[in-house]
Amino acid sequence: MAKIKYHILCCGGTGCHASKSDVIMSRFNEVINEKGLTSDAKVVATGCFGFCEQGPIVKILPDNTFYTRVTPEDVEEIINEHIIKGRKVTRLLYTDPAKNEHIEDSKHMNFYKKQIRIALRNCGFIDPENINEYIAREGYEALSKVLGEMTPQQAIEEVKLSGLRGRGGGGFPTGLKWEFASKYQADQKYVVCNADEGDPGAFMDRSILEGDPHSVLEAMEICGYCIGATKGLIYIRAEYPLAIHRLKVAIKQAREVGLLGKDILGTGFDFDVELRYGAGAFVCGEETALIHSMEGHRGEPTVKPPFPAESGYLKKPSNVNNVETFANIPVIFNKGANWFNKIGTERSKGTKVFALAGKINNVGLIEVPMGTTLREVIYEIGGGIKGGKKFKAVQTGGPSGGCLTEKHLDVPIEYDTLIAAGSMMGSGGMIVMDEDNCMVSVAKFYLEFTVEESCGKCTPCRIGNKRLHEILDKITKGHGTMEDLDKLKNLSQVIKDTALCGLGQTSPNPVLSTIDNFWDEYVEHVTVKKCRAGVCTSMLKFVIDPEVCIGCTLCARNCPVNAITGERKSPHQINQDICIKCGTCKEKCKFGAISIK
Amino acid sequence: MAKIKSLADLKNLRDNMKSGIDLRERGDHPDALPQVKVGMATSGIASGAKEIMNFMIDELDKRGIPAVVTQTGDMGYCYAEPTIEVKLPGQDPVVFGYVNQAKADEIIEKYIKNGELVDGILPVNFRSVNE
Amino acid sequence: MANIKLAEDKLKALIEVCKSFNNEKGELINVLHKAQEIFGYLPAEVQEVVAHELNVSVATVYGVVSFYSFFTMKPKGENPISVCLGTACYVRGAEKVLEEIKKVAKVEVGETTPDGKFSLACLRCVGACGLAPVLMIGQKVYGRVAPEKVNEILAEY
Amino acid sequence: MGKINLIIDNKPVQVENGTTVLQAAKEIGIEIPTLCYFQLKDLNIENKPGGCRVCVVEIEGRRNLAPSCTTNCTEGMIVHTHSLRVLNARRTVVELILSDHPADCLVCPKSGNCELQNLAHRLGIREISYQGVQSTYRKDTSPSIIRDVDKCVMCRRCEMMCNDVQTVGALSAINRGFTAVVAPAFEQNLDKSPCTFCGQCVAVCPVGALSEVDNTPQVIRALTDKTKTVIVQTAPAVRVALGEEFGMEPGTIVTGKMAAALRELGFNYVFDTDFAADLTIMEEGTELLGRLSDFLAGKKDVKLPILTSCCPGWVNFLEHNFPEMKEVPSTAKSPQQMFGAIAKTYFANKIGVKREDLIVVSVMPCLAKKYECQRDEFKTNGDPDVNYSISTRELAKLIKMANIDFVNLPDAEFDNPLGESTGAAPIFGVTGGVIEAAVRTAYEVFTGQKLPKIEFTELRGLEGVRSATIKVGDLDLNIGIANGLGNARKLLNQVKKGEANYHAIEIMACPGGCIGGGGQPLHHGNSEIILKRSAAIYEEDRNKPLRKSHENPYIVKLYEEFLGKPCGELSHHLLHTHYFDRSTKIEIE
Repeated sequence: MAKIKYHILCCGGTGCHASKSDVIMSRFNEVINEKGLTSDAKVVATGCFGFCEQGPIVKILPDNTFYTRVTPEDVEEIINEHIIKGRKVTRLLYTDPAKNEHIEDSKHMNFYKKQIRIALRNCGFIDPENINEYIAREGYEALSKVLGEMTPQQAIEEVKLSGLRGRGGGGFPTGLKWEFASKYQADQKYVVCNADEGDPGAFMDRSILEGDPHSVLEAMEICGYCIGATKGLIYIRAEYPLAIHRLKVAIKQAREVGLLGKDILGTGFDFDVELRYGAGAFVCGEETALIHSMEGHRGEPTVKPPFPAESGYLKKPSNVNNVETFANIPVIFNKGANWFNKIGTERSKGTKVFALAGKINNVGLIEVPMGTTLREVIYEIGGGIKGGKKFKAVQTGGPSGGCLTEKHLDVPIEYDTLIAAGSMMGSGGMIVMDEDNCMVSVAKFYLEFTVEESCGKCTPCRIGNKRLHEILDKITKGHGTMEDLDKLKNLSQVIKDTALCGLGQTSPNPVLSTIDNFWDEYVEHVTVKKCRAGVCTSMLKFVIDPEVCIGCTLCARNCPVNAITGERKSPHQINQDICIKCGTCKEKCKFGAISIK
Repeated sequence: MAKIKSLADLKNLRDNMKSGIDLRERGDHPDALPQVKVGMATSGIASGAKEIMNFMIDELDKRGIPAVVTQTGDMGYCYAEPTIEVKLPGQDPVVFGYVNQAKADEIIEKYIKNGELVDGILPVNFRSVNE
Repeated sequence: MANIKLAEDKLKALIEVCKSFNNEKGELINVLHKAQEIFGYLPAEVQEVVAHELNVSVATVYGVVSFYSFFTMKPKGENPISVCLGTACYVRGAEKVLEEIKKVAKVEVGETTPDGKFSLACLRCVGACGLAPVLMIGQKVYGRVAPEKVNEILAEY
Repeated sequence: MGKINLIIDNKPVQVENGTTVLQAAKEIGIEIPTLCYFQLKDLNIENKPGGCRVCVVEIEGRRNLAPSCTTNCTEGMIVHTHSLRVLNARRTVVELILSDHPADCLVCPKSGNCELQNLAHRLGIREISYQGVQSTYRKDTSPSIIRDVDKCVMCRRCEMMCNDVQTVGALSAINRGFTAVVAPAFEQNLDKSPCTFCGQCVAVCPVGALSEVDNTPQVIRALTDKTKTVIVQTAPAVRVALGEEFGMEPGTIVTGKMAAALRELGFNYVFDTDFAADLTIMEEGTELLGRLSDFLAGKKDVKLPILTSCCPGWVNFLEHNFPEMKEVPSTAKSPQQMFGAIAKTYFANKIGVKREDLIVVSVMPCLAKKYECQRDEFKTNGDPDVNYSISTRELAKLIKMANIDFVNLPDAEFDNPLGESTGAAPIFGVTGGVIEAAVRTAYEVFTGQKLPKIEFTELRGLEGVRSATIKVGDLDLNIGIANGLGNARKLLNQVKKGEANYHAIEIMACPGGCIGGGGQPLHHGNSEIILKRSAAIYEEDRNKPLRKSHENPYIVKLYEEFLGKPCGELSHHLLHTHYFDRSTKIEIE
C-alpha cells in the first residue's frame, strides 16, 4: 500500500465548524476524488487549533504549512498548487502580525509561543510512576546543583532573583518567604507543600502531582536545604486518590535511589517527605488553617502574625508553598533565575497554569506567560465560546476572585492587574461564561460555596456571608429591592474589611465584581423582575401563544401542578399563580407554542 | 534500584535514560519503535483511558506490532479525553483525542501500521521548557 | 459516661490503626481517615475509641469530624453517588443532573435510600472539569452527564 | 525590650514592645469595645481568637481593618478607633451577630448583665439591617448548667475555659460556617459528657448561651410551704461577693446583711456552711493524721498524698479522668453535704422535725454543688441531705425579688448551733484555704502544742500550682496546692509519675478557688475583683476570735452530743463517702 504523501488537517473544532469547516472538508474530499489523488493525500479532521479567530484553519503535513481563513473556494487552489505542484498558496499563509510577513512553517509561528510549559513541563510527557523518566528530563539536577554548588543563602538569592511569586493565589514572593523561614532558629523546621486544591473548577495542582510528582519533591528538598529543614509534608486532599498514589510511588522510588532520606547525593543533606491528608475543607488552603489541620485540629485560620515562618507546624518555623510554586523551582535552577525572570512581566515573572473551563471550546489545562491577555487565552488557546454564543464574563480566582467582562479582555494576566480589575489570580481556575449565565446567580453560586466552606470562626464570614447569600437568593427569586442592593454593597465591603483570613476577606469579591460589572443585571432583577439569561426561573413566565396552540392538551396532561387549562382543540392558558416554572410544558409542546417571557 | 550517590551518578543515569525514556527493557534501539503514551490523570481515567491503554497493549501484541505503551499525566486537552500520543520513529509525535476502542483500532491499523493519519488529531499548542 | 460496644475485629483493627500512628494526638485526622475506611463511617462509638486511644477529648474528635465534609457519621449507601457541584460543572448544568438523581433514586442530599442501595452527596470539583458535568458512583466517574442519562446510569446498579 | 511610640486617635502614646493596640488604647483611656476577647490577668487566663471582629480599628497604610486585640503596636503606627469606616464596620458586625441571636432579652438569664446587650446599647443600634435565618440547636439542661446555644456568639471563651484552663474537654467548637457552635460531643447533653459542672463556662459566657439552672422557684415554693421547716447554709465565698450584685465595692464583706436578708426571705434557720467547714477539718484532718501515722509506722499501701474532697467539680474531674486514683482522696464529704447530713439527723432531731419536713437550702458560689446535692449517695430513702443549691447570683435575685433593700440592711447573726464557725472556715473559699485550715488543726493535734503563728502565708496566693513544706513537729509536711482543673491535672500527673512527694494536696476546680466559682457574680474578666474577694476572705478570718476548727465550741459539742469522735463510726456513716469510676469503657460486642 502506497504511503500517503500529504495529510490535509482540517480543524473540526466548534469555532471553525461554525465557519463551515465541514464544507471545506467535504470539498477537499471531492477534489481529491475528482483528481484521483486518493492515494497521495488524505483529509483528516482535527481538534481545535485554538486559533479560531483566524479560522477555518487548514494545515498540511508533512511540511507544516498553516493556512488561515480558508474558504471552500480556496480548496481547489490548495490541491492544485500545494498537493499537485508542491507550491504553497502564499496568500492563505498565516501572517505574523508583528512582522507582517507570511510564515510558511507553523513551527515558527508565534502562536505556539502563547503557551510555555514550565510547571507542566513533564505532564503528559513522562510516566509519572517512573523516576528514571523524570531523571532523563533533567530531574533532580537542580537539587544536585544546589546541594553541590550553592550555599542556602545563594540558593535563596537565586529564587529571589527569579521573581517567582506564590502560585496559590496571594502572590507573595517565594524567595522572600524562604528567607524569612531561614532566619528563624529552631531544632526542627518544616517544608510544607499545600496540595489542598479546593477551588471549585481548578485542577492544576492535581494534574502536576499526577503527571510530575518528582518535580514537587525535588523542589521541597531544595527549599529544605535553603531554610534548614529536614522534613517535608505534603498536605493533600483525600479526594485525590490518584495523586496520592503517584506521590506515594514517587516518594518510595526517590527513597530507594537515595534522592530522599539520609545523606542525599553524598552531600550530608538529609530530607524526607510525608503525606498529610485533608478532609474536605476549602479553608485549609489558607496556610494557618492548613497547619492546624495537619496538627489534627479543626482547620481554622489564626491571626497573622505570627507567620508560619516563625511559628508554623508544631509551632516550628515552616515554609508553606503550593504545588505549582514548587513545580517551578527546579527549572529556575536548571535554566537560571535570569532566564526565568525574562518570562512574564515586570512584576509577575514566569508562567501561570490555568484550568480553563466553562462555556469554552477547549476546556483544559494551559500554561501561559504572565502578561498574556484574557483574550488570547479565551479566543486563541481556548478556542472561543462554545456553541458560538456570546462571551459574557470570565471568572478567575475562584470563590475569592471576580467576574471580568468584555472590557477586561485585553488586561494582561498578572497578580496586580487582576486585583486592580476587581478579581485576582487565585490558584488558577478560569471559568468562562456566556450569555446564558445569570451573573446574580453566579454570585449566588460562589456565596453558597463560601457559606458552606466558611470555618465559622469570625463573625463577618460566618454570618455576613450567610446574609449575603440570603439577599442574593431573595433577588434571584424576584423579591429583591433597591435597598437590598445597597445592603449587598455595604455588607460586602465590611466583610472584605473585617474578615479574619484571606479567604474571608476575598469572599465578597464575586458579589462586588458582578455588582461593578453587571449592575444593570442586578437592577433588572429587582426593578422589572427580569433575568435576561433566563436562569432565575421564578422570574420567568411561561406563556402559550394562542395563535400557535392547537389544543392538543399534551401540556396540560404533563403539567405536574395542573396549572394549564383549556378546552380540547382550543388554545390553552397557564395559570401563573399555580405555575412552578418547571418548564415541562415547553419541553412537551410539539408546536413551539410555549415561550418564556 | 541502585542508589544515586553523587551528581556524577545522576548524570550517568540521565544520559542513559535520555536515549530512550523507559525503553531500555525493549532492546537496543527503542527509537526504532512506535511509542504510545496514554494520558492517565484522574480525568483521563474517568473518561476511559485505562481501558484504552489495556486495549492498545493487548491489540498491538495480538497484531504482532512491536511498540511501547506507557502512561503519562495530564496532556492538558481535557475537553477531548481520553487522549493518546503516538510517536512514530523519526517523526513528530501526534496526539489523538476522543479515543475510544474503534478510534484506537483505527490508529493502530492506519497510523501505526501505515503512517496514515486519522481524524481526531489534537494540534499541539504549546512549547515545553524542556524542548 | 456510657460504655462503648464495638465488634471485636473492627475494634482491634481500629486500636491497631491508632497504634500505627503512635497514638499521637496530631495524627487525629489520619486516624479518622483510616477509621472511616474500616467502618465506612464514623459512628459515635468509633469517635469515643479514637479519643480514648489518642488521649484527646471526644468533644475534640467530634469537633474535627463535624468540621470536615469528608467525614461522615451516617453510613453511606452501597453505591454512594457524588455529584460534582464545582464551578465548571455548575455552569454546565450540574444542578439539573442533581435534581434528576433526587427524582430517579428518590434520595435527598446527605441521605441514604431506605434499602441502603444509594446515598447522595455533593462535592466540589473532582478535577475532571473537561468532562463537566461529572458524577461519581463509588469510585467510578461518569462524565458529560445529561439529566436524560441519569436513569440509564442508575440502572447499572 | 524597647518602647514603641504610636498615635491613637491623634493622641501620642508610648508603650512596651509587645503591647496590643487594645491595651495601648486603654492606657490612654480609650476603651475599644470587644466581645470575644477575654482576660483574667492575674490568673494568666486569656482568650483572643480574634474572631468577633468587634474591636477592629483602622491602621493607616493597611488595606483591611485590624482587630485591636491581636494586633501588636509597631513604631510610628497611626490608629483610628472611631473613623467612619470603623464605626460602620463595627456596627455592621454587631448587627450581624444580633441577626443570628434570639431577641428574647426580656426573659434572658443574662438580661442586664449581657455583654452583647451592652455592646448594642453602646453602639446605639436601633434596628438590625441584615435579617435572615437564625441557627438553632437543641436546648440542654443538666443538673447544673443550661445550654441555650441559639444565643452562642462563638466567642470561644467557654471552649477555652473548658479545654485550656480546666482541661475537662467537655466542650468543643463543632460544625463549621453558619452552623458552627460550641457544644459537647455529638451535641449530646452535658451530663453525658465529661463535664464537671465547674461552671467556668458559665462564668465567662458574655451572653445567655450558658447559664445556671435556676433553683429559686423551688426555694420560693418551699419557703411558702407552711408544713416545711426551711433552713439555709451559706458558703464562705458567697459573703465576699454577694454585695457586688447590689453595686457594692468588690471585696465588701456582707456576712451580716446576708444573714439578715435570708431571715427576711423567710428561712426558719439561717445557718452557715462555715460550721460544716470546721467539721470537715475535724474529719479530714483526722483522716490525714491517720494516714500519716500509718505511713510513718511503715505500713504498706497507705494512700498518700491525701487529696482534699470539698470541691465537687474536682471530685467529678477525678472520677472522669483519674478513676484509678479514686481511693486516694479524703473520704470526707464536702462541707455542703456534711451540713446536710448533720442538719437532717442531729438538728432535725433537736428541733423535733421529721427529716422529710426539713428542707435544706444551700447558697453556693458554685454550680457543681447543684449536681453534688443530687447525687444518689447523698440521699436517704430518696430524700436528699441538701434539697436545693442556689448560687450567689440566684440568692441576689431572690433578695431583689423580695424587695429587700440589701445595701441598707442592718447586720444580723447566724442562728445556732449550725451557724458558729472559726476563722479556719471562711478561708475554704480561697485556694490554699482548706489546706491551711487543716494544717492549723493537724499541727496542734499532731504535736500537742499551740501554733506559734496561725497564718501560713506560704500556702496563699493565686498561682496555679504551688507547693510548700510545713514543719509539723519533727515531720516535714509536703503540701501541694492546685487551683483550676488544668493545674490539678498537672499536679496529679506528677504524683502518678512519682515525680512529686506530697503528703497532702488541696485542689479547687475554679481558678482562685470558690471566690472565682461558676456561681459568683460575673467578673467580666476583671481579675481585680477576684483579688479583692480573696483579701476579704482573709479579713473575715482575721476578724474571728477563734481561728482553728477544733476550737469551735459547737463542733466540740456536736462530737460530745452526737458523733462521738472524728472518723468514728457515726461520722463514717454520716460524713464520709466514696467515689466512682465515670470514665468511658470500651467493650467488645
